Amino acid sequence: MIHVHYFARYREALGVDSEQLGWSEAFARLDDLRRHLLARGGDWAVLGERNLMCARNQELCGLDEPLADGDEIAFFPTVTGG
Amino acid sequence: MIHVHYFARYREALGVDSEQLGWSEAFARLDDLRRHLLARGGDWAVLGERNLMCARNQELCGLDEPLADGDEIAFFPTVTGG
Amino acid sequence: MGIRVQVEAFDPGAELNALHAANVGVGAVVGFVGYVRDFNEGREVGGMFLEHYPGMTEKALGKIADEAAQRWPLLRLEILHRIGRLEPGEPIVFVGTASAHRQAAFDACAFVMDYLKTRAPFWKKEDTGEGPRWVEGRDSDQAAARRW
Amino acid sequence: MGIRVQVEAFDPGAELNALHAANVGVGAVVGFVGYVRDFNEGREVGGMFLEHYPGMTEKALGKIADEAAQRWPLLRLEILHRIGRLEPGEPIVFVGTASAHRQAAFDACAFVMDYLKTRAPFWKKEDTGEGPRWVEGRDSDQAAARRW
Repeated sequence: MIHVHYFARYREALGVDSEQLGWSEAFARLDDLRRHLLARGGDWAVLGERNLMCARNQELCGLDEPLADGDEIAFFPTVTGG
Repeated sequence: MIHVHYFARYREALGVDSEQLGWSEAFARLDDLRRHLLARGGDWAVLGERNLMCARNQELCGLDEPLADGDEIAFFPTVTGG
Repeated sequence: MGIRVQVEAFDPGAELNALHAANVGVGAVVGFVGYVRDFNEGREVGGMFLEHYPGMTEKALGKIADEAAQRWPLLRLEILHRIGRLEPGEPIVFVGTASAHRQAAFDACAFVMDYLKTRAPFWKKEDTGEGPRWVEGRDSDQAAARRW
Repeated sequence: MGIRVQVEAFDPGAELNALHAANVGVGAVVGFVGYVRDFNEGREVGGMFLEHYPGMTEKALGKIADEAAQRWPLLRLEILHRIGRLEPGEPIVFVGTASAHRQAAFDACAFVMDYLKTRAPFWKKEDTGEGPRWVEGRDSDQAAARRW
């Protein structure tokens, strides 16, 4: 199982704040998961943005991050706190 | 007339906080005044310190500053506020 | 070393004073306060909502604080960030540092703000005269964080 | 833009909060507080006396403030320095800056402190366990001022 969270503008664009996907060996890296979601088409195109940020198990990471069954993944636009 | 002020460690070493000297054409630059005071010998050697700071009319300046009759001059060690 | 993420308002002055806290080894205290402005990127702002990533927020701020404490000899470091609804003029964030000498306090405080702006999962949604809009990240913030 | 040189104690937190002063154009406030430490350059310090050059002090601080205001887009700048007798733990100096964005507030505050340390006519005489001594200027302060 992979837990996926969406925040801020992405959450609004997708109309979903989180979902669970069954684990698949095809999700070797975080970018594989992202491409799987992009393939849904329509609003999911936001995950193709150049400034997309992502986190694995609540730590910022790159798109080449390896995934494992049970991971918590998050996609979000550039952070703007402070 | 030249008004001369001494501060902090210099004031204590010299035992004087200010004095007035008659104006002289020999005081063309601030360093001429300083050498005149150094020539008094004894404790006045403090005015030969490498880190000596000086001000003319309440503005920091260098030893090559030109002087004029009526100026207020000050000699002091490196400042240590803040 | 304290990390607080809260809905409640806070008093920046009280936070600043608390950094000394009767520790006579502290010679320098630096406090940064970020406020909600009434104008941003060409539009009037009537208020904002601060969204965050519960759980990750505290971890991300904790990592930034740890890194600051490793880089500089700090006697105190406090990070306080509000979430939820905020009005113009309200404090959003406080970062405070205390050290024996001033350079460590200044640098660590600026470092924490630069990293917070680029690595902590907060997002601002402003109410503007033309409706709500998500604030977009600034290139200048990315550049500031690369200094360290 | 305010310059104060005073014998009286002050409240750093109140000074920090006053920098915003209901100006909703202010996005960033930075406050620096210098405190009397109980230990300096190898000796315990039981207190100190701050001597200054009346008349020149205000002018020197005014020049530093003017230069900061020319270099950075500041909405507020406050410099407050105590003179006379001070005990360990007491605030000596407060420098506060306010601007729309944080970089100007941080840089201007650090600049004012670096210039104050090297150009404002204050001298500290500490009471130590081995008697009173005048604090000597630090090379690191000269180096810090040359950054700008």
